[in-house]
Amino acid sequence: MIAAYLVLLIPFIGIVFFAIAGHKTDMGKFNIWLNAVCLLATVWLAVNVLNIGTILSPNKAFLIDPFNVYLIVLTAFVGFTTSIFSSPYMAHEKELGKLTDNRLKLYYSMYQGFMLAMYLVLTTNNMGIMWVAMEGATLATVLLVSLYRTPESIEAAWKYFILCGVGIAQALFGTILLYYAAVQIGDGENALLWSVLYENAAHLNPEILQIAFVFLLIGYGTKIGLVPLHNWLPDAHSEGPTPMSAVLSGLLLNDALYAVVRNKMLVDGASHNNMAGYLMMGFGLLSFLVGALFLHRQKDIKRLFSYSSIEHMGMMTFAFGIGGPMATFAALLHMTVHSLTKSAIFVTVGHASQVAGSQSMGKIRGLIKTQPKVGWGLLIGTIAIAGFPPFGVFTSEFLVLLATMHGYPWLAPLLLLGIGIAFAGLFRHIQPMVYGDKPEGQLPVKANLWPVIIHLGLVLWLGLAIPSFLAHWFSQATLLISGSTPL
Amino acid sequence: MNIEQTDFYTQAILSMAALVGLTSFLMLGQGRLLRLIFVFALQGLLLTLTTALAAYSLDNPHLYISAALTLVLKVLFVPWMLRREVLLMNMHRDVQALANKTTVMLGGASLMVFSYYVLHPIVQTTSPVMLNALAVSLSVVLLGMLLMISHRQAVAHVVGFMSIENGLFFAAIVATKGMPMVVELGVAFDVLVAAVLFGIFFLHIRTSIDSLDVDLLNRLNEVDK
Amino acid sequence: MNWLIAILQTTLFVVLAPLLAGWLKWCKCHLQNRKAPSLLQPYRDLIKLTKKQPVVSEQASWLFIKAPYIIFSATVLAATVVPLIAVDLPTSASADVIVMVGFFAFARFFLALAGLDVGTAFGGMGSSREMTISSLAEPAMLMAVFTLTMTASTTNLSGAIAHVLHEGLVLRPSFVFALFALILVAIAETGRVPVDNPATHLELTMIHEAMILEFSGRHLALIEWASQLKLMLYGVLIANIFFPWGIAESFGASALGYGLLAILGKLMLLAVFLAIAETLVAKMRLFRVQEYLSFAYLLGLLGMLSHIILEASR
Amino acid sequence: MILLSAYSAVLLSFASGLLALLMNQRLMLLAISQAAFKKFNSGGGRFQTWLTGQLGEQQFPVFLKQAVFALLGLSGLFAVIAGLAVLLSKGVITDQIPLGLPWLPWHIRFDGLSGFFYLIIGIAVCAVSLYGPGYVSSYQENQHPFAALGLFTGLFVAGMLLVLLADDAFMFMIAWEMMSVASYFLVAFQHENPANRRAAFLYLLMAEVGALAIILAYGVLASFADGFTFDALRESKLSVTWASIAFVLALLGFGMKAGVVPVHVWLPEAHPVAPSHISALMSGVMLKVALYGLIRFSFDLLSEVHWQWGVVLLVLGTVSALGGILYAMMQPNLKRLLAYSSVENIGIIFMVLGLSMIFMANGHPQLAALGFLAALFHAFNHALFKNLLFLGAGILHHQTHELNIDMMGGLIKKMPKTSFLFLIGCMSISSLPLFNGFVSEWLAFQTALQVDVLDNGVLRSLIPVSAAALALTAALAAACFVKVFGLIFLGQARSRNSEKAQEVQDKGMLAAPALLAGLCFLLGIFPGIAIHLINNVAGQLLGQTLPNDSALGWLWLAPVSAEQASYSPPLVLIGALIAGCVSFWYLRRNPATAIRSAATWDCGFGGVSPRMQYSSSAFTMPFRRIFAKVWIIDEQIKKDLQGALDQDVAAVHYQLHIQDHSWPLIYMPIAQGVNTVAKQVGRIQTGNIRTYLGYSFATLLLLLWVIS
Repeated sequence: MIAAYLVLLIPFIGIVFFAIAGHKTDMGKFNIWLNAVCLLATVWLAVNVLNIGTILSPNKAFLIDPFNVYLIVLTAFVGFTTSIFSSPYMAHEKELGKLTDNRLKLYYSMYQGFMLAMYLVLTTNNMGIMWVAMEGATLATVLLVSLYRTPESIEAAWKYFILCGVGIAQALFGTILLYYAAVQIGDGENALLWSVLYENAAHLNPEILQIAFVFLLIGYGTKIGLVPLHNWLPDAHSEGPTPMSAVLSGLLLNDALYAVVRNKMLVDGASHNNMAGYLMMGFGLLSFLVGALFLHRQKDIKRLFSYSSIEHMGMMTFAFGIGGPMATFAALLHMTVHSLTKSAIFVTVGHASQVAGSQSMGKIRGLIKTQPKVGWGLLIGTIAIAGFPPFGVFTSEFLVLLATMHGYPWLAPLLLLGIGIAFAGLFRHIQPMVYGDKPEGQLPVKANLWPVIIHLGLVLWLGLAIPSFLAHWFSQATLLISGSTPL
Repeated sequence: MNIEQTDFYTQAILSMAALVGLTSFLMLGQGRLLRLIFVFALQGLLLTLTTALAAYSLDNPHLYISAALTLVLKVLFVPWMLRREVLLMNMHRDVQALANKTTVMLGGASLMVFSYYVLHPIVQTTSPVMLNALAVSLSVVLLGMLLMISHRQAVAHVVGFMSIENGLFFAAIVATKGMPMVVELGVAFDVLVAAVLFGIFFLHIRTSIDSLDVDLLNRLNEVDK
Repeated sequence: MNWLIAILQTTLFVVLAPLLAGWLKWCKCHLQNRKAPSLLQPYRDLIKLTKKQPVVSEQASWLFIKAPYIIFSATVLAATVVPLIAVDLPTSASADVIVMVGFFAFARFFLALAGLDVGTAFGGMGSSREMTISSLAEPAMLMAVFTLTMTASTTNLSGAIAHVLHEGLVLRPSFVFALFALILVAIAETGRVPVDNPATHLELTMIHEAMILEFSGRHLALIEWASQLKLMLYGVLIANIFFPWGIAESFGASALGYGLLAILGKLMLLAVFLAIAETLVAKMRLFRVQEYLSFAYLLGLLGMLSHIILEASR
Repeated sequence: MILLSAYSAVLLSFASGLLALLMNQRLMLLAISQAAFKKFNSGGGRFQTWLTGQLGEQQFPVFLKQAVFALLGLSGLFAVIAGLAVLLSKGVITDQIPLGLPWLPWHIRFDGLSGFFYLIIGIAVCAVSLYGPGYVSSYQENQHPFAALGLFTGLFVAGMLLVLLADDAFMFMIAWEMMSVASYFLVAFQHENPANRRAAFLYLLMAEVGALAIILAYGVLASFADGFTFDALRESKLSVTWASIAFVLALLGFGMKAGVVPVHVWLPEAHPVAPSHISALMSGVMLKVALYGLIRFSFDLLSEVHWQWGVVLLVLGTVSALGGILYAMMQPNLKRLLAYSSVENIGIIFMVLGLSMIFMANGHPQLAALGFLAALFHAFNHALFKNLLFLGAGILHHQTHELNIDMMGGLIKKMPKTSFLFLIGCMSISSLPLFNGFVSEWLAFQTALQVDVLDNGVLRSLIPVSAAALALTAALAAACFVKVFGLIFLGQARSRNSEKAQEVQDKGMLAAPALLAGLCFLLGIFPGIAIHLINNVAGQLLGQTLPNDSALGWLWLAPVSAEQASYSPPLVLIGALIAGCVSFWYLRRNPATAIRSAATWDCGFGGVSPRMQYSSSAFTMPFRRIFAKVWIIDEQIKKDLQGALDQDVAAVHYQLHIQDHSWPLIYMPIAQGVNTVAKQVGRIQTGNIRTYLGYSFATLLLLLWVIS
C-alpha cells in the first residue's frame, strides 16, 4: 500500500519543485528521474498486487485491482518514456526561443500535475474523487495546450477548457445521481466508494442509474473524444507541445474510458437490459467511422494522429460495448497497445516536425533519407497503429472483428469499411512524408529514439505473445467486467 | 401529497428551487453583461442560503463550510472578476442582441418540462421534493448550456459554466444532503482553479484576438474554404 | 508390327504430301483454263531447292537456321498422330489430338520467330498476322475436335475414329457443325484462299509468304514441305474423322491397300472441292478474317454444345 | 525430423534478414569478426588468406551480402527437403509453439498440401538466392541500403513459409500479414520514384482489405465453432448460406492476393517496380500462397463444397485468364506484361479448381482429383516459368537498363545464354509440347472433357464454353510470347543500350534461370514425378487419388484411363529427335550447299534500318482491332505538316495509351466516394465553439429522451 502512496506523493513533490526551479538547465533530466522513480514504485505496487491480489487501502480510499493495476504501470511507463523524449525536445524548443523560463516551469510542474491526476483517477476508490481528478487533469493540461501562446493554441486551449469543462460537469451530475441512488441503500460517507457500490450494484435503482450513466457517458465521453463530443481533441493535440499530445493521447483518453467502464459495470449490475452496452457500441462505431473519414482531410501531422486516436478510442468503446469475454479482453489489450504505439508515434512526429520546421505534412518529405531513424520509426509506428501484425494492435483488432462477427455480424462490414478507410487515410499522408528524396535544407535534429524503440518493441512482443502475468490481469479484469474469462 | 402537508424546510427548499430556476431564466434572457453577472451572483447567494438552510435543518455542520465556500467563490470572487473584465474591455455599454430571444426562452421553458419528463421514471421511488430539486437542478444545468450556446461573449460562457456548477451543487445539497466532504472540497477546489484559469484566459484571448467574442475563435476547423 | 505400320504410314504421309499439293494445283489450273504443271512438279521443286546453296541474312541468328528443321519435324510428329490408312495406331496413343494441336502451335511458334528474326518489316507483318489468325483458328479447331473426342469419349485419334467407324452411319448435328468448323479452320491454317493466297507475293496481302521471305535453299524446301504436309494432314483429318469408311482396321496387306486407296480417293475429292472453292471465292481483307474465324469458332462451340445438350447419354 | 527442417527453413530466412540488418553496423561487425579471426588464426594457409581477403574493408560488404543470400538459399534448400519428405511420407505432422494468445498458442500443421507449396517456395527461393548477389551488386549502398532489402526479403520468405505451417486462424493471419507487409516494403524499396510509392500504397491497401475479408471469413466459421484452431473450424456446422458467405469472403480475400480480375489491379502496378528477384518471388510464389489459402479454406476447412462455388471460380477464372492475357499482350513494359500474364495463369488455375469443385459437389471425386491435380500442377509450373521469366527480365534490365521491349532487339546474338533460357521460359508459358506448361494445360482440357458425366444443364453448357475460352487463352499466350521473345531477342537492336548490351558475367545470375529452365524441361518430359507427388496431396485432402496415374508405365500419362487419353512425352521427344536429326543429317551431308550469308533483302531500296521493324504496338495491332472492346484505347496520330500550304508531312507522332477497364469502373468511384463523404463529414467541424456545445447539448437531450 505504501507503494500507492508513493506513486501519488512523488508527482506532488514534482509539482512543487518544478514550480520553483523548473526553468533551470537539465530539469528535463530530473523530470526523467522523477518519472523513473515513480515507475519503479508502480512496478513495486504491481508486484504486490500480483502476489496478494486486489488491494484495498485501510481507509478504503484507494483500490488497486487487476483492472487498474496494469493501467497504472502503463501510465507510469508512458510518462517515463515521454519524459525521456521531452527532455531534448523541450531543450530544442527553448533554443528556438519558443519558450520562456516561466513557461518551462509551468510545463514541467504541470507535467507532474497531470501525472498526479492520472494516478489519482486510477487508484482512487471514490467515484467522486475520480471525477475531481479527471477535472484536475483538464485543468493541469489546459495551460500546456496554450503553452506557445499562438492564437491557434489559445483558441484550442479555450475550446478544450470549455468543452471538457461542460462535459465533465455532466459527469458530475451523473456522479451525484449515482450518489443519490447509493444513499438510498447505504450510509452517506461511504456511498460513493467503488468497492461498496460494486457489492450492492444489484440493489441500486436501475432507472436512476441509467440516467446517471447517460450523464457520465456524455461527460467522460467528451474526454474520450467520442464523436460528436470530440471537437476539442484534434485542436488540443495539434497545438500543444508534442510530449503533451503524446500523454494526452496515450493516457488521458484511456483513463476517461476507464472511468466510463467502471460506471458501466455498475449499471450492468443494476439493470440487466444492455442499455449501457448499446450506447457505447453506438458511440464507438460512430467515432470509429467518422474518425477514419476525417483522416483523409488532414494537413497537419498531429491532427492526423489525433483523429486516429479518436478512431481507436471509438473501437475500444465499441468493444467494451459489445461486452463478452473476447471483446472485453480485446479492448483491454487495445488500450495498452494503442497508448504505447500512439505515444511512440507522437515522439517520432515531434522530431519529424522539428526536422521540417513545421507541422504541415506538405513540408515534411523524404524523412527516411533525411533522418532514417525518425523516418523508419514513423513508418513502422504507422504500420503498427494501422493494425498490421505482428504488432499488438492487430491482435486486439482481430479479436474485436471476430467478436463482432460472432455477436453482431451485420456490424462487421462497417468495421471492415472503417479499418480500410482509416488505413488509406493514414497511408496516403504517411508515404509521401517518409519516402522520396531528401528536400533542400532539412537537417537531422538531436533526437533520442529509445522511447520509440522500446514502445514498438513492447507492442511487437504483445503481438507475438502476451506475457503470463499480463494475461492473468487481463483475464481477471475481463472476469470483473464481463463476468467470464476467455481463458 | 400536497405542499400544505410538508414541513417548513421542504417548503423553503421548494421555493428556493423555484427561485434558482427563475434566476437561470433571467440569465438566459439577459443581453447586458453586467446584469448577467449580477443575476449570477444572485443565484450564488440563493445557493448559499439553501446550503445554510440545509445545514441548519439537518444540522450537518460540514454543509456550513460548503456554504461559506459558495459565498466566497460564487457570490464574491467570480462575479468580481468578471465584472472587472467587462469594465476593462468596456463592454458594459453594448447590448448583445440575442438572435431570436423568444425561441430561446421558449426552448428554456420546454427544457424545464423536459427535465421533469426525464426524471419521471424515478418518481415512485422518491419524494416529490427530491424530484423537484433534481428536476430544477437538471434544468439549471441544461439552461446553463443553452445560455452558453446562445451567447457569444466569453464572459457569458463563463457565467453559463458556473451556473451549471450551481445547478449541480444545488442537486448535491438538496437531493443528497451534500456529497462526502472530500468530494465537496475537491469540487470547490476545481471551481476555484477554473475561475483563476478563466481570468488568465481572458487575458490571452484579449491579447490574441482583441475581443472576447468566441465566434472569432474559429481558425481550427475542417471545413473547406 | 503396328509400330512398323505407324512408321510406314508416317513416311507415306511425308511422301504423299507434295503429291496432294501437285494435284490441287493441277485441278485449279484446269478450272482456271490454265496449262497445268505435272503432278510431280512439287517434288521437283523440293529437290531443286535442296540442291541449292542457302543464302542467309547477316541479321539472322541460329534460331533462323534451326527453325526449318524444328518446323518440319514438328509437323511430321503431328502427322504420326493421325491415322492415315489404318486405325489402332500406337503413336496416337502416345500423343493424342491435343498434342497434335500442340505440335502445330510448336511449328507456328518457331515460324513466327523466324519471321521476326531477320528484322524486316515483312517478317514482322507476317508473324503478327499469322499469330493473330492462328490464335483464333486454334481454339476453333480444338472445339471441333473436342466434339468428336467427347462423342467417342477419348482424345486418342485412332480410338475416336474407330469409335465412329463402329458406330456406323449416325447423323449427328454436332458433327455437321464440327465438320464445317474444321473445314474453315483448315482453310485458314493452311493459308488458302480466302484467308491467304499461297500464290501471291503482293506484300500487303501475304501472310505465310511474308514470314518465309528470307528463306532459301533447303530451308525453304523444308518449310514448303512442312506446309504441304500440314495441308494433307488437315485433309486426312477431315476425311478420316467424318468419313472414316474404308480405313483399315486390321493389318492385312489387302486391308491396308484398300485403306490406302480409300484415303487417296477421299483426298482427291477433297482437293477438287478445295480447288473449286478457291476458284470461286476471292481473297478477303485481313480484318474480315476475324469474322470468318469467329464464325468457325462459333460453329465449333455449337457443335460441342449440341453434342452435350442434345446427344450425350445421361 | 521433417518438422525440424521445416522450422529451420523459416528460421534460416529470419536469420538472413537479421544478418542483412547488421549491414548498418558492418564496421563494428567487421571489427568483431577480425578480432575473432585473430584468436584462431592457426587455420590452414589458403583458407586463412581467403578469410583475410573476405574480412578486408572493401570486400566485407560483398561477403556479407553473399552470406545473407547463402542463408536464404539454405532455407530454400531446407524447404525443398521438408516439402519432399512430407509429400513422400504422406504424413501429417502437428505441433504447437508457445506464442500468440494466452489461450491459443500457435498451432502448426505440416501436411501434404503445405508440403507441396513448401516445395514450390523452396525451389523459387533457391533460385533467387543464387541470383541475388549478382543482381543487388548494382545498387549503391547509400541510395538503396541493402539492409532494408535483405531484411524484408527474409521476413517475406519467412512469412510465406509460416502461412503454410499455420493451423489456427490467428497464426495464419499473422503470417499472412507479415508476408504482405514485408513485400510492401520491398515494393516501396526504390521509393524515390513516384510509381513505386503509388504501387506500394495500392498494394498495401488491397492487401489490408483482403486480409480483413479473410479474417471475417474465419470469423464466420469461428462463430459456429469453439476456438480458432483449424481443427475446431473444420468441425463447425454451418448452413449453406453462412458457408457461402464465408466462401465469398475468403474468395475476395485470397482472390485479391492472387490477382483475380477485377481485384487484380495492384498486381501489374506492384510487380514491375519491385527488384526483379523480388517480383519473381511475388509473382511466382506469393500468388501461390494465396492459392494455398483458398484451397485450404474451401477444400479443407469448409466441410462440403457446393457446385455454385465451383461455377463462381470457373467464371472468375475464365474472365481472369482471357483478360489477363489480352492485357498482357498490350504492355510494352516487360515486367508489367509478365505480371498480367500471372493474372492469366492464376485465372487458368482458378478455372480448373472450379471444375474440380463442381465434380466434387456432383459426386465424382475421381474427376475432382483430376482437376485438383491439374490446378496444382499448373501452379507448380507457373511458379517455375514465371520465376524464370522474371529473373530473365532482371538480367535484361541489369544489362540494358531497359524494360521497354520496344527499346530492345537483337539480343540473341549478344546474350546467347540468357536468350536460350528465356526461350525455354517462353515456350513453357505458351504451353508448347515437350514443356511443362503444356502438360498442365493438357490435364486441364482432359478435366473439362469429362463434362459428360454431369447432369446439370447449366454446367453441361458452361464448362465447354470455358474450355473454349481456355483454348483461346492458350493461343493468345503463344502469340503474346512470340511477340516478347521476337522483339527482345530477334531482329536488330532498337536502342543504343541494347546495342551495347553484353552477356551477364555473374555465374549465379545465369545458374538460377538455368536451374528453373532445366526443371521446366524435366517436368515437361517426365510429368509423372510431379503428378505422383500431387496425387498424395489429393489423397490427403480429397480422400481420392487418380486410379492408374501410371497404368501404361511410368513413361506414360493417362489420368483418367488408358483408353480415354494418354500422353507420353518421352516417346514424343524421341520421335522429334529422330525426325529432326534425319532431316538435318540428310540435308546437310552435301558440302557444296554450305550456308552463305548476305545482306537482308530490302526490296532494292537499300538499308534496312532497325526502325523498319515491327514494334510491340504494331505487332499487336490486329488484336487491338479484333478485341477492341476489351481495353480503353486512346490512340493519337499527330502529323507535323510543312511546306507550301502545309502539304507534305515532316514528322508523324503516334501515341497509344491502353487502360484497364476496372479503374474507371470500380476503383475511381470508390476513391472519389470516400473523398466526397469525408468532405461532407468535415463540415460538422465548423470551428465555432457554440456549435460544438450545441452538439453535446443535442446529444445529451437525445440520449435522455431515448432512455426515458
